[in-house]
Amino acid sequence: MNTLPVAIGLPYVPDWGQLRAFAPELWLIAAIVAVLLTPFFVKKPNAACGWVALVGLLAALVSVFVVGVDGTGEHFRGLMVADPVSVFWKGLLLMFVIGIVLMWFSTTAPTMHQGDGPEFFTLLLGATLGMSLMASTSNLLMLVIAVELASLPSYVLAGFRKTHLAGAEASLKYILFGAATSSIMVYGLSMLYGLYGTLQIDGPGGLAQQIATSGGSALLWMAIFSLIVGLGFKISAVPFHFWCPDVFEGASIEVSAFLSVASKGAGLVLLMRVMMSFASAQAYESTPLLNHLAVLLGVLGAITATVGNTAAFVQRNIKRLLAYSSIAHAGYMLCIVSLLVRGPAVKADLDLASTAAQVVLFYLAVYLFMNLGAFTVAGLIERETGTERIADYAGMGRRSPLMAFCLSACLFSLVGLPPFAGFVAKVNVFWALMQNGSWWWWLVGVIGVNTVLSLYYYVRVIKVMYLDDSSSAPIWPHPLGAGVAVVCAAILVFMLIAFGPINRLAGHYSHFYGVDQTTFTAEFSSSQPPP
Amino acid sequence: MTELALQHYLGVGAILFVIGLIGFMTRRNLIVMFLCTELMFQGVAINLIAFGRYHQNLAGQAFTVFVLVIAAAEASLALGLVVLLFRQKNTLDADAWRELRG
Amino acid sequence: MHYSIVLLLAVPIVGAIVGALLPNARSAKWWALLVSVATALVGVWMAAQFDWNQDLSAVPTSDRLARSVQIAFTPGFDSPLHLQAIQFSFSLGVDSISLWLVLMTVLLMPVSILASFTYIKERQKEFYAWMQALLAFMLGVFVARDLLLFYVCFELTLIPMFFIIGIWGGSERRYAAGKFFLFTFSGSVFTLAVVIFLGLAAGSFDLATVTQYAQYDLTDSARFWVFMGLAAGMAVKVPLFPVHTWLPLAHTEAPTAGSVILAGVLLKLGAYGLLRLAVPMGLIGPAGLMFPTVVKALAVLCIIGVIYGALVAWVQQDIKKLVAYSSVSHLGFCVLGLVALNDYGMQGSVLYMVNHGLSTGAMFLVIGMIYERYHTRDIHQLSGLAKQMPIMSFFFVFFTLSSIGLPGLNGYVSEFLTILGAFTSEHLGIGYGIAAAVGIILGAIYMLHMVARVIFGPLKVPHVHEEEGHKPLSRDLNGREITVLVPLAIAVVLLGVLPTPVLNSVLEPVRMVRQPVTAPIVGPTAQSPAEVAMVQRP
Amino acid sequence: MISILAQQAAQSPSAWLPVVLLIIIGIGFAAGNLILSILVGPHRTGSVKETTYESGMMPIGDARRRFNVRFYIVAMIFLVFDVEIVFFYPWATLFPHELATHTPLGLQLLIEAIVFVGLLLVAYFYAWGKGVFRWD
Repeated sequence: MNTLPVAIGLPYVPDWGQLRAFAPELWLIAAIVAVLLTPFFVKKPNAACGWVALVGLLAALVSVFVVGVDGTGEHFRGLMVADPVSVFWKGLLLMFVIGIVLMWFSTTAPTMHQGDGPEFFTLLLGATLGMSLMASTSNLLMLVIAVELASLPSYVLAGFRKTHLAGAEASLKYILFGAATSSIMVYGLSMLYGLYGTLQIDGPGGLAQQIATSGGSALLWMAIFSLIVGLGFKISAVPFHFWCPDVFEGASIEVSAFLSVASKGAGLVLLMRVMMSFASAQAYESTPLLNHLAVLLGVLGAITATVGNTAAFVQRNIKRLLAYSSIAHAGYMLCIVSLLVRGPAVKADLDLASTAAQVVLFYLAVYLFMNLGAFTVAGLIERETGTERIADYAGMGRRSPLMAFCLSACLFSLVGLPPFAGFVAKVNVFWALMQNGSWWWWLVGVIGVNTVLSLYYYVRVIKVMYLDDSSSAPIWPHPLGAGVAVVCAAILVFMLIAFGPINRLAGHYSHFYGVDQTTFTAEFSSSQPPP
Repeated sequence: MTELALQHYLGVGAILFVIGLIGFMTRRNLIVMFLCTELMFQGVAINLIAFGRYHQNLAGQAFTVFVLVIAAAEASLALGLVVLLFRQKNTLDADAWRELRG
Repeated sequence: MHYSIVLLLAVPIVGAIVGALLPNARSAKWWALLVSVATALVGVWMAAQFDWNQDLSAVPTSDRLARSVQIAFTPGFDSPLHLQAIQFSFSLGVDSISLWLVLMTVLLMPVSILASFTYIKERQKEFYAWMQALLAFMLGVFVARDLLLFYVCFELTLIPMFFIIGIWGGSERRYAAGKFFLFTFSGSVFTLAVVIFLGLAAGSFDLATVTQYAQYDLTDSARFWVFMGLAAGMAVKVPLFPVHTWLPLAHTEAPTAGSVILAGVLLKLGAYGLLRLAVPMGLIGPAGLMFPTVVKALAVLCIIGVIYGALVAWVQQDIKKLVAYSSVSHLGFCVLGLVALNDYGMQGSVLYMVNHGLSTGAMFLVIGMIYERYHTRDIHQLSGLAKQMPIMSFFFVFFTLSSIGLPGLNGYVSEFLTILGAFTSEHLGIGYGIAAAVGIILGAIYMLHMVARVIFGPLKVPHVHEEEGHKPLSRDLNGREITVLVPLAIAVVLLGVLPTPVLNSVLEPVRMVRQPVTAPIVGPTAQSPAEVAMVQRP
Repeated sequence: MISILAQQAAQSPSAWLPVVLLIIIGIGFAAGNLILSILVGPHRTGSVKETTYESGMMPIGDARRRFNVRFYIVAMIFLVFDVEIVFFYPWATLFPHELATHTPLGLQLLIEAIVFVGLLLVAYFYAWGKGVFRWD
């Protein structure tokens, strides 16, 4: 019997300094425990759990601001990083989930079976925890754990309406595809581990650096493909998008809203982090690996946007429409991620990669409010009238002027029309794409054509609301939900005015750990990767 | 008789994975489909263990532990869901559920 | 720093917000009229401030473009209205071309609001709020000195117009509104791409800077695509021949005020965009005109539009549709004069923009007044109105003659100049001029054909059921309606008799449009290092 | 680990003590339970009590019959909690070593394990409170 000649090493117990950067996650865990214990103290626990979750999320959000960007970077022996990008995403995510909880109070809460609340919020907070961890992973193991922690509760949330046959079916499809794609992803990651003998992505001896020195191989490509399969599923990029409309239709509306932003955003941030590591380790040389990867992501983004927009044309259900619209927007953002890979390679300039990250972060911030607003209005209308059909929105301009206005603002913003924030986001996208050489013009063209396509189906909803007459009774939406919708619409207008500061904020936070600009500029003339 | 080397383990892992993948894509029985995803996870686990041994570090084993847990969690979720659906439709045929289309 | 120009935008925007919050429809009406008249007064004040005899001969040519802009509002570098991240600046200013179009706009808006007092019967508050918002955005296009601001205002006009057509329009309003939105937006997406490209490449969105950059630093192929992208958005708006199909529908379905603004101002946004952006940035290079073939192709499209529009107008049964098609024809002249790229043609083209706004706007107003009384615009159901409505008939014939181009009225001068421009242009020539002249003859035929059927001949009007709850209108025009038409009639006569002030004042600016600026601007303006990195030239 | 244990065993026979202890405890637990149930448990007889024990199922009948859904729920709960044990394996390989060296790390590791078990217990109590383990 021979032993493994490996150093087991000292066991690792993180001290407070290490944990401090992850205070938001700790608050989320505390909130989960509190939610689980609530039914022991409260007779009708649904609303109480909602409040507990809200308090926990607020505490987590405050801790994001209090802790801020921790200068120490790597944590837990490189398992996780706390860098500006992850902090920005966590702030966005927590704000968004607070919105989702408020939305729950105004839409689903009264109909939810008493006693289901604790489970619902445990799952919601658990998925949130996973999604915030996804932004902080710098290790393949942590990547898998975070992705699964985000996925597993999402599967259940999708089928949470137990009496709803469509919900169960959606959940089934979701979990089937999810399990298959995640096993493919893990298989690919095992290949990466086999090739390079480490699970660490960044840093000396990390995957990115070894790939940079050893160049590409067929196995490497297989591994990268499978990683893109796994993350593409979360982002709902095109060949892996089938779950998205079904789940959005089958799930209750706040779950759809949650998945539309949080799941995609987390996937994108994670994809950006991995791609940024690859790109920076190549020392910003235009290597075939980076070029091919960029083309792959660009084509994926273009196809995703086009498929999402064309499929949205024929939708009669508002949730399915928003599902396909979210696929399209994921496509736009993927195009920018492709830029993050190739931009540095073309221009040998880190600023462009940072610009791309900034554009995606800004887009996510805008997209968050657009979708939250649109889903909230759809949920409020569904609660009052019980319908999700777009045709039943007829006369909404008179039946509920406020809701119709908020929904219109969100939809116009999704098209990218001034004066709404979506316009600024789109300008940013074009702006970033054009900085990256003539090859990128075709992406500009694709996004342009897609914007025109998308106009048609978004404006159709507005047309139904304002131009079709209906004798149906006026609607008085729940004040809390109405408040959420109004705040979203107001922010969309406000962002055009406050574009400068918010964009600067996104720019300020668009930096990844391990990609140090000064190191790069010092090293950039030599072909060796930075030490 | 040759000694067992890395490629033999990888071969077993790959065979398990591919059987799972093909099964997932061709079978229509829900339980079998889930079994197939489990099979894929087991292929991954064998891969990881073999690589861990090959690279002489424990990362592979640690990874395997988590893969097992994830597979178990997914399986228990899926089983719960299948029970729920079976009680509504009395069949395990994946094609029976087609409420959502388009 | 002149604040009158800020006031020009602020008054209608504030007006729109306040108007939407007013308690009842009656106050909203009068508030809208008050706001539009106040805006008009601001416009007049600007005209009084404007130095009409500005002499730029002492100014070096590279500065002329910037110096020709007066009454400018330029936010400082640290101002919140200046976004350093993308070099966007909320800068405003007018040269004489802009100012004439501003004056035309502020004249048309009060009259179309006044004309809607009885026409719009439901959801009045919304209607007047949208009209005021529309006014602000249209003026924004004319006074913007920043490319992105221009684009933002250009797009913003879509939303109010979409609702004005879609809510208060005729029976096909939903389809018309959707088509209008989709067509114009499709074109302008490509304009947006070019706008951002230019702003990025030039390091600034300032119009003068971008123009000079485009003329000196673009490669030929890039310049070609810049032109195509800019022209794509503008051509749909003008509209030029193959993409004009949204126009007749939108004009016909829109309520009267909507048609007036659509024909009078929105179409001019396209022509103005061609003049201000597409031609100087996409066609002119260091050595003058770069793409004569493109200019010829554009001119051919114009002429097809002129003839096609006239022929289709001839066979229309609906008088509003007839006037709508006449707009297709007339805007063909306008752009033809513009692409002639000589003094006559371009001066004529600018004058044409103003004239067409006045006379076609007035035509739509008169048609709206007929429609309010008889609820039909069918040429077969209306005949001999002169006997029943002599005052209306006078205005109808008067504006028709203006539109045809009767000497002494405004249409004559501009039509003559644009055709003269086409004849004498070095890129076009006699063939183009003759073809356009055929258009004039056709124009006279279809217009007079309509007048003969509707105004003269035996009296025939459809029987009208009185609507409940509304006071029936007087048989002929009432005092309010005459008040609406008289200012337009005066302007028509004035511009017909005294076109010289307009022509002289726009001479220098139009020359600057077609002549390259001699010295390029070197490098973007002062920036922080990070921003220099962001806006590096490709 | 086993090899380390074997090396230690070669040095002193007393190192086998834990193994002996484990065997004794294992047998003792099983036997003790049996004896306790004989002493303390109620004594009832009947036809049901006489049948073969099959975890509450009828031992004779069609093999393709449907199982009570409770079995699935308990199975799932068991699966989840059972799998958590795998996390104790790496922990257990390290903990004795740290304990032996008397570093403060030992205490911290214990606290970590307690936190882990505590989190599991919360879920367990929740399931309990929810009535998952109630059979009727």
